[in-house]
Amino acid sequence: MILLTADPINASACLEAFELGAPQSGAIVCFSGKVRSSSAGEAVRKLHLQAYPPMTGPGIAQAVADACERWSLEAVSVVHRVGDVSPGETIVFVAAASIHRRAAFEAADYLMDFLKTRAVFWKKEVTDTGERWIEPRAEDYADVARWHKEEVS
Amino acid sequence: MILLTADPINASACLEAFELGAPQSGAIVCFSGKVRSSSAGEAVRKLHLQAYPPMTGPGIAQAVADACERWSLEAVSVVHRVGDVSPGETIVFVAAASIHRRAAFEAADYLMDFLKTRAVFWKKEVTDTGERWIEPRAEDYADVARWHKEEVS
Amino acid sequence: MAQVIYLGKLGDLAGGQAESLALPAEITSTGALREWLDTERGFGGALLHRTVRIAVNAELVPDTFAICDADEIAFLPPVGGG
Amino acid sequence: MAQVIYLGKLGDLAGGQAESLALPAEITSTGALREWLDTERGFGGALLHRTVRIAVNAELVPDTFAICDADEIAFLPPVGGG
Repeated sequence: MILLTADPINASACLEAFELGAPQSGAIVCFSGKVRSSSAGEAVRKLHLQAYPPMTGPGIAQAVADACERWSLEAVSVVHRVGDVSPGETIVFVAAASIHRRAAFEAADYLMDFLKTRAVFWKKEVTDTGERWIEPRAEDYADVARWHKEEVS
Repeated sequence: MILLTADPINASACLEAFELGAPQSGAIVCFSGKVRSSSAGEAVRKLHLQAYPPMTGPGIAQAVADACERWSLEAVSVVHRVGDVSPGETIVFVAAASIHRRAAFEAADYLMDFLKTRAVFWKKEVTDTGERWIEPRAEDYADVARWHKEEVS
Repeated sequence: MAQVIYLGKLGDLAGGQAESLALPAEITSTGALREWLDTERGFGGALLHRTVRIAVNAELVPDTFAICDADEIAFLPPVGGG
Repeated sequence: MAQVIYLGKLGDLAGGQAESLALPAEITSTGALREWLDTERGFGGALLHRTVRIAVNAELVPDTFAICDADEIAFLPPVGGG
Protein backbone atom coordinates (compact mmCIF):
# COMPACT_ATOMS: atom_id res chain seq x y z
CA MET A 1 0.00 0.00 0.00
CA ILE A 2 1.19 3.47 -0.86
CA LEU A 3 -0.59 6.39 0.72
CA LEU A 4 0.00 10.13 0.81
CA THR A 5 -2.13 11.69 3.49
CA ALA A 6 -2.75 15.08 5.05
CA ASP A 7 -4.17 13.36 8.16
CA PRO A 8 -2.09 12.22 11.16
CA ILE A 9 -0.38 8.84 10.76
CA ASN A 10 -0.78 6.35 13.60
CA ALA A 11 2.23 4.06 13.23
CA SER A 12 0.91 1.33 15.50
CA ALA A 13 -2.42 1.26 13.64
CA CYS A 14 -0.47 1.10 10.37
CA LEU A 15 1.53 -1.85 11.72
CA GLU A 16 -1.62 -3.60 12.87
CA ALA A 17 -3.18 -3.25 9.41
CA PHE A 18 0.05 -4.27 7.73
CA GLU A 19 0.34 -7.45 9.80
CA LEU A 20 -3.17 -8.45 8.76
CA GLY A 21 -2.07 -8.11 5.15
CA ALA A 22 1.02 -10.29 5.59
CA PRO A 23 -0.25 -13.32 7.48
CA GLN A 24 2.37 -15.70 6.07
CA SER A 25 5.43 -13.57 6.76
CA GLY A 26 7.93 -14.61 9.35
CA ALA A 27 9.59 -11.19 9.51
CA ILE A 28 8.21 -7.67 9.53
CA VAL A 29 10.35 -4.56 9.79
CA CYS A 30 8.75 -1.19 10.16
CA PHE A 31 10.13 2.30 10.36
CA SER A 32 8.41 5.39 11.60
CA GLY A 33 9.91 8.84 11.30
CA LYS A 34 8.66 11.69 13.42
CA VAL A 35 9.08 15.46 13.48
CA ARG A 36 11.60 16.35 16.15
CA SER A 37 10.73 19.13 18.53
CA SER A 38 13.96 21.02 18.00
CA SER A 39 16.36 21.67 15.16
CA ALA A 40 19.80 23.24 15.56
CA GLY A 41 18.80 24.33 19.06
CA GLU A 42 15.59 26.00 17.99
CA ALA A 43 12.06 24.92 18.86
CA VAL A 44 10.27 23.59 15.79
CA ARG A 45 6.69 24.78 15.36
CA LYS A 46 5.89 22.63 12.38
CA LEU A 47 7.24 20.97 9.30
CA HIS A 48 5.52 21.71 6.00
CA LEU A 49 5.68 18.86 3.49
CA GLN A 50 4.99 19.66 -0.12
CA ALA A 51 4.46 16.95 -2.74
CA TYR A 52 4.06 17.18 -6.49
CA PRO A 53 1.34 14.57 -6.94
CA PRO A 54 1.96 13.75 -10.61
CA MET A 55 5.49 12.65 -9.67
CA THR A 56 5.46 11.84 -5.95
CA GLY A 57 3.13 8.85 -6.03
CA PRO A 58 4.57 7.26 -9.17
CA GLY A 59 8.11 7.78 -7.83
CA ILE A 60 7.32 5.93 -4.62
CA ALA A 61 5.53 3.20 -6.56
CA GLN A 62 8.64 2.72 -8.69
CA ALA A 63 10.84 2.50 -5.58
CA VAL A 64 8.51 -0.11 -4.10
CA ALA A 65 8.64 -2.04 -7.38
CA ASP A 66 12.44 -1.84 -7.34
CA ALA A 67 12.49 -3.18 -3.77
CA CYS A 68 10.17 -6.04 -4.73
CA GLU A 69 12.48 -6.93 -7.59
CA ARG A 70 15.57 -6.77 -5.41
CA TRP A 71 14.24 -8.72 -2.43
CA SER A 72 11.66 -11.42 -1.93
CA LEU A 73 8.92 -9.50 -0.13
CA GLU A 74 5.42 -10.54 0.79
CA ALA A 75 4.14 -7.04 1.46
CA VAL A 76 5.37 -3.45 1.47
CA SER A 77 3.72 -0.34 2.82
CA VAL A 78 4.66 3.33 2.51
CA VAL A 79 2.53 5.98 4.20
CA HIS A 80 3.73 9.58 3.96
CA ARG A 81 2.31 12.82 5.33
CA VAL A 82 1.85 15.91 3.24
CA GLY A 83 0.96 19.39 4.45
CA ASP A 84 1.70 20.71 7.92
CA VAL A 85 3.07 18.25 10.47
CA SER A 86 3.56 19.07 14.14
CA PRO A 87 6.49 18.02 16.35
CA GLY A 88 6.00 14.47 17.61
CA GLU A 89 3.76 13.54 14.70
CA THR A 90 4.72 10.79 12.31
CA ILE A 91 5.91 11.93 8.88
CA VAL A 92 6.47 8.53 7.36
CA PHE A 93 5.71 4.88 8.01
CA VAL A 94 7.43 2.16 6.01
CA ALA A 95 6.96 -1.58 6.49
CA ALA A 96 8.31 -4.63 4.70
CA ALA A 97 7.42 -8.27 5.24
CA SER A 98 9.35 -11.32 4.11
CA ILE A 99 10.02 -14.92 5.01
CA HIS A 100 13.38 -14.19 6.63
CA ARG A 101 14.40 -10.99 8.34
CA ARG A 102 17.32 -9.85 6.19
CA ALA A 103 15.13 -9.04 3.19
CA ALA A 104 12.68 -7.12 5.36
CA PHE A 105 15.43 -5.12 7.08
CA GLU A 106 17.18 -4.26 3.84
CA ALA A 107 14.00 -3.35 1.97
CA ALA A 108 12.81 -1.01 4.73
CA ASP A 109 16.27 0.56 4.93
CA TYR A 110 16.39 0.95 1.13
CA LEU A 111 12.95 2.53 0.96
CA MET A 112 13.80 5.03 3.69
CA ASP A 113 17.03 5.97 1.92
CA PHE A 114 14.99 6.50 -1.24
CA LEU A 115 12.33 8.53 0.56
CA LYS A 116 14.92 10.78 2.20
CA THR A 117 16.78 11.67 -0.99
CA ARG A 118 14.76 10.81 -4.08
CA ALA A 119 11.09 10.90 -3.19
CA VAL A 120 9.46 14.00 -4.65
CA PHE A 121 8.83 16.05 -1.52
CA TRP A 122 10.07 19.37 -0.22
CA LYS A 123 10.26 20.15 3.48
CA LYS A 124 10.03 23.55 5.09
CA GLU A 125 10.83 23.83 8.78
CA VAL A 126 9.07 26.57 10.70
CA THR A 127 10.71 27.69 13.95
CA ASP A 128 10.16 30.63 16.29
CA THR A 129 12.69 32.66 14.34
CA GLY A 130 11.59 31.95 10.82
CA GLU A 131 11.34 29.24 8.23
CA ARG A 132 13.73 27.41 5.95
CA TRP A 133 13.55 24.77 3.27
CA ILE A 134 15.59 21.76 4.29
CA GLU A 135 17.42 19.43 1.95
CA PRO A 136 18.79 15.95 2.57
CA ARG A 137 21.90 15.69 4.76
CA ALA A 138 25.22 14.46 3.34
CA GLU A 139 24.63 11.25 5.31
CA ASP A 140 21.35 10.74 3.49
CA TYR A 141 23.05 10.93 0.10
CA ALA A 142 25.80 8.60 1.34
CA ASP A 143 23.19 6.16 2.62
CA VAL A 144 21.29 5.96 -0.65
CA ALA A 145 24.55 5.52 -2.58
CA ARG A 146 25.15 2.23 -0.72
CA TRP A 147 22.48 0.52 -2.79
CA HIS A 148 24.01 1.43 -6.12
CA LYS A 149 27.61 0.41 -5.57
CA GLU A 150 27.11 -2.98 -7.18
CA GLU A 151 25.51 -1.39 -10.21
CA VAL A 152 28.33 1.08 -10.77
CA SER A 153 31.28 -1.27 -10.41
CA MET B 1 12.18 -2.66 28.34
CA ILE B 2 13.04 -6.34 28.28
CA LEU B 3 10.23 -8.81 28.73
CA LEU B 4 9.96 -12.58 28.49
CA THR B 5 6.34 -13.59 28.34
CA ALA B 6 4.23 -16.72 27.97
CA ASP B 7 1.31 -14.56 26.77
CA PRO B 8 0.67 -13.56 23.15
CA ILE B 9 2.65 -10.55 21.93
CA ASN B 10 0.70 -7.83 20.11
CA ALA B 11 3.35 -6.09 18.00
CA SER B 12 1.26 -3.02 17.24
CA ALA B 13 0.42 -2.56 20.94
CA CYS B 14 4.14 -2.95 21.72
CA LEU B 15 4.95 -0.26 19.14
CA GLU B 16 2.30 2.05 20.54
CA ALA B 17 3.73 1.71 24.05
CA PHE B 18 7.27 2.07 22.74
CA GLU B 19 6.46 5.31 20.91
CA LEU B 20 5.06 6.79 24.12
CA GLY B 21 8.37 6.04 25.79
CA ALA B 22 10.45 7.71 23.07
CA PRO B 23 8.69 11.04 22.51
CA GLN B 24 11.85 12.86 21.38
CA SER B 25 13.03 10.31 18.84
CA GLY B 26 12.95 11.11 15.16
CA ALA B 27 13.39 7.50 14.08
CA ILE B 28 11.90 4.25 15.32
CA VAL B 29 12.64 0.86 13.80
CA CYS B 30 10.76 -2.18 14.96
CA PHE B 31 10.97 -5.81 14.05
CA SER B 32 8.42 -8.50 14.69
CA GLY B 33 9.09 -12.16 14.04
CA LYS B 34 6.25 -14.60 13.71
CA VAL B 35 5.88 -18.36 13.63
CA ARG B 36 5.45 -19.44 10.03
CA SER B 37 2.68 -21.89 9.25
CA SER B 38 4.91 -24.28 7.36
CA SER B 39 8.48 -25.50 7.59
CA ALA B 40 10.21 -27.58 4.91
CA GLY B 41 6.83 -28.24 3.35
CA GLU B 42 5.21 -29.45 6.54
CA ALA B 43 2.41 -27.75 8.42
CA VAL B 44 3.67 -26.39 11.74
CA ARG B 45 1.41 -27.03 14.74
CA LYS B 46 3.40 -24.99 17.19
CA LEU B 47 6.83 -23.79 18.18
CA HIS B 48 7.98 -24.47 21.72
CA LEU B 49 10.36 -21.87 23.11
CA GLN B 50 12.43 -22.81 26.11
CA ALA B 51 14.41 -20.25 28.09
CA TYR B 52 16.86 -20.70 30.95
CA PRO B 53 15.80 -17.73 33.07
CA PRO B 54 19.05 -17.28 35.04
CA MET B 55 20.86 -16.68 31.75
CA THR B 56 18.25 -15.62 29.20
CA GLY B 57 17.23 -12.31 30.75
CA PRO B 58 20.75 -11.21 31.73
CA GLY B 59 22.03 -12.19 28.26
CA ILE B 60 19.47 -10.02 26.52
CA ALA B 61 20.13 -7.17 28.96
CA GLN B 62 23.83 -7.35 28.09
CA ALA B 63 23.06 -7.26 24.36
CA VAL B 64 20.85 -4.21 24.87
CA ALA B 65 23.64 -2.56 26.88
CA ASP B 66 26.10 -3.36 24.09
CA ALA B 67 23.75 -1.79 21.52
CA CYS B 68 23.37 1.33 23.67
CA GLU B 69 27.13 1.64 23.87
CA ARG B 70 27.56 1.14 20.15
CA TRP B 71 24.80 3.48 18.96
CA SER B 72 23.17 6.58 20.34
CA LEU B 73 19.73 5.26 21.24
CA GLU B 74 16.90 6.90 23.09
CA ALA B 75 15.01 3.70 23.83
CA VAL B 76 15.24 -0.03 23.18
CA SER B 77 12.66 -2.73 23.69
CA VAL B 78 12.92 -6.51 23.45
CA VAL B 79 9.84 -8.65 24.05
CA HIS B 80 10.22 -12.41 23.58
CA ARG B 81 7.77 -15.26 23.91
CA VAL B 82 8.49 -18.40 25.90
CA GLY B 83 6.46 -21.60 25.95
CA ASP B 84 4.19 -22.76 23.15
CA VAL B 85 3.63 -20.35 20.26
CA SER B 86 1.13 -21.00 17.46
CA PRO B 87 1.64 -20.26 13.75
CA GLY B 88 0.98 -16.60 13.00
CA GLU B 89 1.76 -15.54 16.54
CA THR B 90 4.60 -13.15 17.27
CA ILE B 91 7.71 -14.71 18.81
CA VAL B 92 9.74 -11.57 19.20
CA PHE B 93 9.33 -7.81 19.06
CA VAL B 94 12.37 -5.55 18.97
CA ALA B 95 12.32 -1.76 18.73
CA ALA B 96 15.02 0.90 18.74
CA ALA B 97 14.61 4.67 18.77
CA SER B 98 17.20 7.29 17.91
CA ILE B 99 17.56 10.79 16.55
CA HIS B 100 18.50 9.65 13.04
CA ARG B 101 17.40 6.46 11.36
CA ARG B 102 20.74 4.72 10.76
CA ALA B 103 21.35 4.05 14.47
CA ALA B 104 17.82 2.71 14.92
CA PHE B 105 18.07 0.42 11.88
CA GLU B 106 21.46 -0.93 12.86
CA ALA B 107 20.58 -1.47 16.52
CA ALA B 108 17.39 -3.38 15.69
CA ASP B 109 19.28 -5.46 13.13
CA TYR B 110 22.08 -6.14 15.65
CA LEU B 111 19.67 -7.16 18.39
CA MET B 112 17.84 -9.55 16.07
CA ASP B 113 21.13 -11.13 14.99
CA PHE B 114 21.97 -11.55 18.66
CA LEU B 115 18.59 -13.00 19.53
CA LYS B 116 18.75 -15.50 16.67
CA THR B 117 22.16 -16.91 17.54
CA ARG B 118 23.21 -15.97 21.07
CA ALA B 119 20.13 -15.40 23.14
CA VAL B 120 19.61 -18.30 25.53
CA PHE B 121 16.56 -19.99 24.02
CA TRP B 122 15.91 -23.36 22.46
CA LYS B 123 13.22 -23.88 19.87
CA LYS B 124 11.32 -27.07 19.15
CA GLU B 125 9.12 -27.20 16.10
CA VAL B 126 6.10 -29.49 16.27
CA THR B 127 4.63 -30.63 12.94
CA ASP B 128 2.10 -33.26 11.96
CA THR B 129 4.86 -35.81 11.56
CA GLY B 130 6.83 -35.19 14.73
CA GLU B 131 8.99 -32.66 16.46
CA ARG B 132 12.53 -31.41 16.11
CA TRP B 133 14.79 -28.97 17.90
CA ILE B 134 15.90 -26.27 15.51
CA GLU B 135 19.18 -24.44 15.60
CA PRO B 136 20.22 -21.18 13.94
CA ARG B 137 20.75 -21.27 10.16
CA ALA B 138 24.18 -20.70 8.62
CA GLU B 139 22.86 -17.29 7.49
CA ASP B 140 22.08 -16.39 11.09
CA TYR B 141 25.64 -17.09 12.16
CA ALA B 142 26.96 -15.15 9.16
CA ASP B 143 24.67 -12.24 10.03
CA VAL B 144 25.84 -11.98 13.61
CA ALA B 145 29.49 -12.20 12.52
CA ARG B 146 29.05 -8.93 10.60
CA TRP B 147 29.06 -6.96 13.83
CA HIS B 148 32.37 -8.32 15.01
CA LYS B 149 34.50 -7.83 11.94
CA GLU B 150 35.88 -4.51 13.15
CA GLU B 151 36.83 -6.00 16.48
CA VAL B 152 38.73 -8.91 14.98
CA SER B 153 40.74 -7.06 12.35
CA MET C 1 -1.28 28.11 -22.10
CA ALA C 2 1.62 26.22 -20.49
CA GLN C 3 1.32 25.46 -16.80
CA VAL C 4 4.49 26.28 -14.89
CA ILE C 5 4.98 24.87 -11.39
CA TYR C 6 7.57 26.23 -8.96
CA LEU C 7 8.23 23.68 -6.25
CA GLY C 8 9.77 23.93 -2.78
CA LYS C 9 11.75 27.09 -2.17
CA LEU C 10 11.19 28.20 -5.78
CA GLY C 11 7.50 28.73 -4.98
CA ASP C 12 8.46 31.15 -2.21
CA LEU C 13 10.86 33.00 -4.52
CA ALA C 14 8.24 33.21 -7.30
CA GLY C 15 5.56 34.39 -4.90
CA GLY C 16 3.34 31.51 -6.01
CA GLN C 17 3.53 27.84 -6.82
CA ALA C 18 2.05 27.93 -10.30
CA GLU C 19 1.28 30.15 -13.21
CA SER C 20 -0.29 29.77 -16.64
CA LEU C 21 1.58 31.45 -19.41
CA ALA C 22 1.69 31.67 -23.16
CA LEU C 23 5.20 30.68 -24.14
CA PRO C 24 6.94 33.39 -26.19
CA ALA C 25 7.66 32.19 -29.72
CA GLU C 26 11.41 32.02 -29.13
CA ILE C 27 11.08 29.86 -25.97
CA THR C 28 11.01 26.35 -27.42
CA SER C 29 13.11 24.35 -24.97
CA THR C 30 13.21 23.78 -21.22
CA GLY C 31 16.62 25.41 -21.06
CA ALA C 32 15.40 28.55 -22.81
CA LEU C 33 12.39 28.69 -20.49
CA ARG C 34 14.62 28.33 -17.44
CA GLU C 35 16.79 31.29 -18.47
CA TRP C 36 13.89 33.45 -19.55
CA LEU C 37 11.86 32.87 -16.35
CA ASP C 38 14.86 33.36 -14.11
CA THR C 39 15.14 36.91 -15.47
CA GLU C 40 11.45 37.67 -16.02
CA ARG C 41 10.31 36.51 -12.59
CA GLY C 42 13.32 37.85 -10.72
CA PHE C 43 14.73 34.56 -9.43
CA GLY C 44 18.19 36.10 -9.41
CA GLY C 45 19.82 32.91 -10.63
CA ALA C 46 17.94 30.49 -8.38
CA LEU C 47 16.27 28.85 -11.37
CA LEU C 48 19.65 28.42 -13.10
CA HIS C 49 21.24 26.41 -10.32
CA ARG C 50 22.34 23.01 -11.61
CA THR C 51 20.47 21.26 -8.76
CA VAL C 52 17.15 22.56 -10.12
CA ARG C 53 15.71 19.89 -12.39
CA ILE C 54 12.89 20.29 -14.86
CA ALA C 55 9.98 17.93 -15.42
CA VAL C 56 7.66 18.17 -18.40
CA ASN C 57 4.33 16.44 -17.91
CA ALA C 58 5.73 14.72 -14.82
CA GLU C 59 8.85 13.31 -16.50
CA LEU C 60 12.33 14.62 -15.75
CA VAL C 61 13.90 15.96 -18.92
CA PRO C 62 17.17 17.62 -19.99
CA ASP C 63 17.43 21.33 -20.79
CA THR C 64 17.27 20.56 -24.50
CA PHE C 65 13.74 19.20 -24.24
CA ALA C 66 11.20 20.78 -26.61
CA ILE C 67 8.18 22.37 -24.95
CA CYS C 68 4.85 23.75 -26.13
CA ASP C 69 1.84 25.55 -24.71
CA ALA C 70 0.09 22.28 -23.87
CA ASP C 71 2.77 21.25 -21.37
CA GLU C 72 2.94 21.27 -17.59
CA ILE C 73 6.49 22.30 -16.79
CA ALA C 74 7.78 21.95 -13.23
CA PHE C 75 10.96 23.29 -11.66
CA LEU C 76 12.22 20.98 -8.93
CA PRO C 77 14.87 21.99 -6.41
CA PRO C 78 16.54 19.08 -4.52
CA VAL C 79 13.89 16.68 -3.24
CA GLY C 80 13.70 14.77 -0.02
CA GLY C 81 10.94 13.45 2.21
CA GLY C 82 10.82 11.19 5.25
CA MET D 1 22.99 -31.73 46.20
CA ALA D 2 24.02 -30.22 42.86
CA GLN D 3 21.25 -29.17 40.51
CA VAL D 4 21.82 -30.36 36.97
CA ILE D 5 19.81 -28.79 34.13
CA TYR D 6 19.53 -30.35 30.69
CA LEU D 7 18.41 -27.75 28.18
CA GLY D 8 16.85 -27.98 24.72
CA LYS D 9 17.21 -31.37 23.06
CA LEU D 10 19.30 -32.64 25.99
CA GLY D 11 16.19 -32.54 28.20
CA ASP D 12 14.40 -34.84 25.78
CA LEU D 13 17.39 -37.21 25.72
CA ALA D 14 17.66 -37.22 29.53
CA GLY D 15 13.94 -37.76 29.94
CA GLY D 16 13.73 -34.66 32.11
CA GLN D 17 15.03 -31.13 32.29
CA ALA D 18 16.55 -31.22 35.74
CA GLU D 19 17.82 -33.50 38.44
CA SER D 20 19.34 -33.13 41.87
CA LEU D 21 22.34 -35.29 42.50
CA ALA D 22 25.12 -35.79 44.99
CA LEU D 23 28.34 -35.45 43.02
CA PRO D 24 30.54 -38.54 43.33
CA ALA D 25 33.79 -37.71 45.12
CA GLU D 26 35.87 -38.11 41.96
CA ILE D 27 33.70 -35.71 39.90
CA THR D 28 35.28 -32.35 40.72
CA SER D 29 35.21 -30.54 37.36
CA THR D 30 32.64 -29.72 34.72
CA GLY D 31 34.52 -31.86 32.21
CA ALA D 32 34.49 -34.88 34.50
CA LEU D 33 30.76 -34.40 35.15
CA ARG D 34 30.07 -34.15 31.43
CA GLU D 35 31.79 -37.48 30.73
CA TRP D 36 30.29 -39.23 33.73
CA LEU D 37 26.71 -38.11 33.01
CA ASP D 38 26.99 -38.92 29.33
CA THR D 39 27.60 -42.54 30.29
CA GLU D 40 25.44 -42.76 33.43
CA ARG D 41 22.35 -41.17 31.84
CA GLY D 42 22.75 -42.85 28.47
CA PHE D 43 23.30 -39.74 26.35
CA GLY D 44 25.33 -41.80 23.90
CA GLY D 45 27.83 -39.01 23.32
CA ALA D 46 25.32 -36.16 22.98
CA LEU D 47 26.67 -34.48 26.12
CA LEU D 48 30.24 -34.74 24.80
CA HIS D 49 29.59 -32.79 21.61
CA ARG D 50 31.80 -29.73 21.43
CA THR D 51 28.78 -27.50 20.77
CA VAL D 52 27.35 -28.36 24.22
CA ARG D 53 28.47 -25.66 26.62
CA ILE D 54 28.35 -25.78 30.39
CA ALA D 55 27.19 -23.03 32.74
CA VAL D 56 27.80 -23.12 36.47
CA ASN D 57 25.51 -20.85 38.44
CA ALA D 58 24.46 -19.15 35.20
CA GLU D 59 27.97 -18.38 33.96
CA LEU D 60 29.53 -20.17 31.00
CA VAL D 61 32.68 -21.98 32.12
CA PRO D 62 35.36 -24.20 30.56
CA ASP D 63 35.53 -27.96 31.15
CA THR D 64 38.25 -27.44 33.72
CA PHE D 65 35.94 -25.52 36.05
CA ALA D 66 35.72 -26.84 39.63
CA ILE D 67 32.25 -27.80 40.84
CA CYS D 68 30.67 -28.72 44.15
CA ASP D 69 27.34 -29.90 45.52
CA ALA D 70 26.09 -26.33 46.00
CA ASP D 71 26.23 -25.57 42.27
CA GLU D 72 23.57 -25.36 39.58
CA ILE D 73 25.16 -26.89 36.52
CA ALA D 74 23.48 -26.47 33.14
CA PHE D 75 24.24 -28.19 29.84
CA LEU D 76 23.44 -25.93 26.89
CA PRO D 77 23.21 -27.15 23.30
CA PRO D 78 23.40 -24.42 20.62
CA VAL D 79 21.09 -21.55 21.53
CA GLY D 80 18.90 -19.38 19.34
CA GLY D 81 15.66 -17.49 19.76
CA GLY D 82 13.72 -15.02 17.66
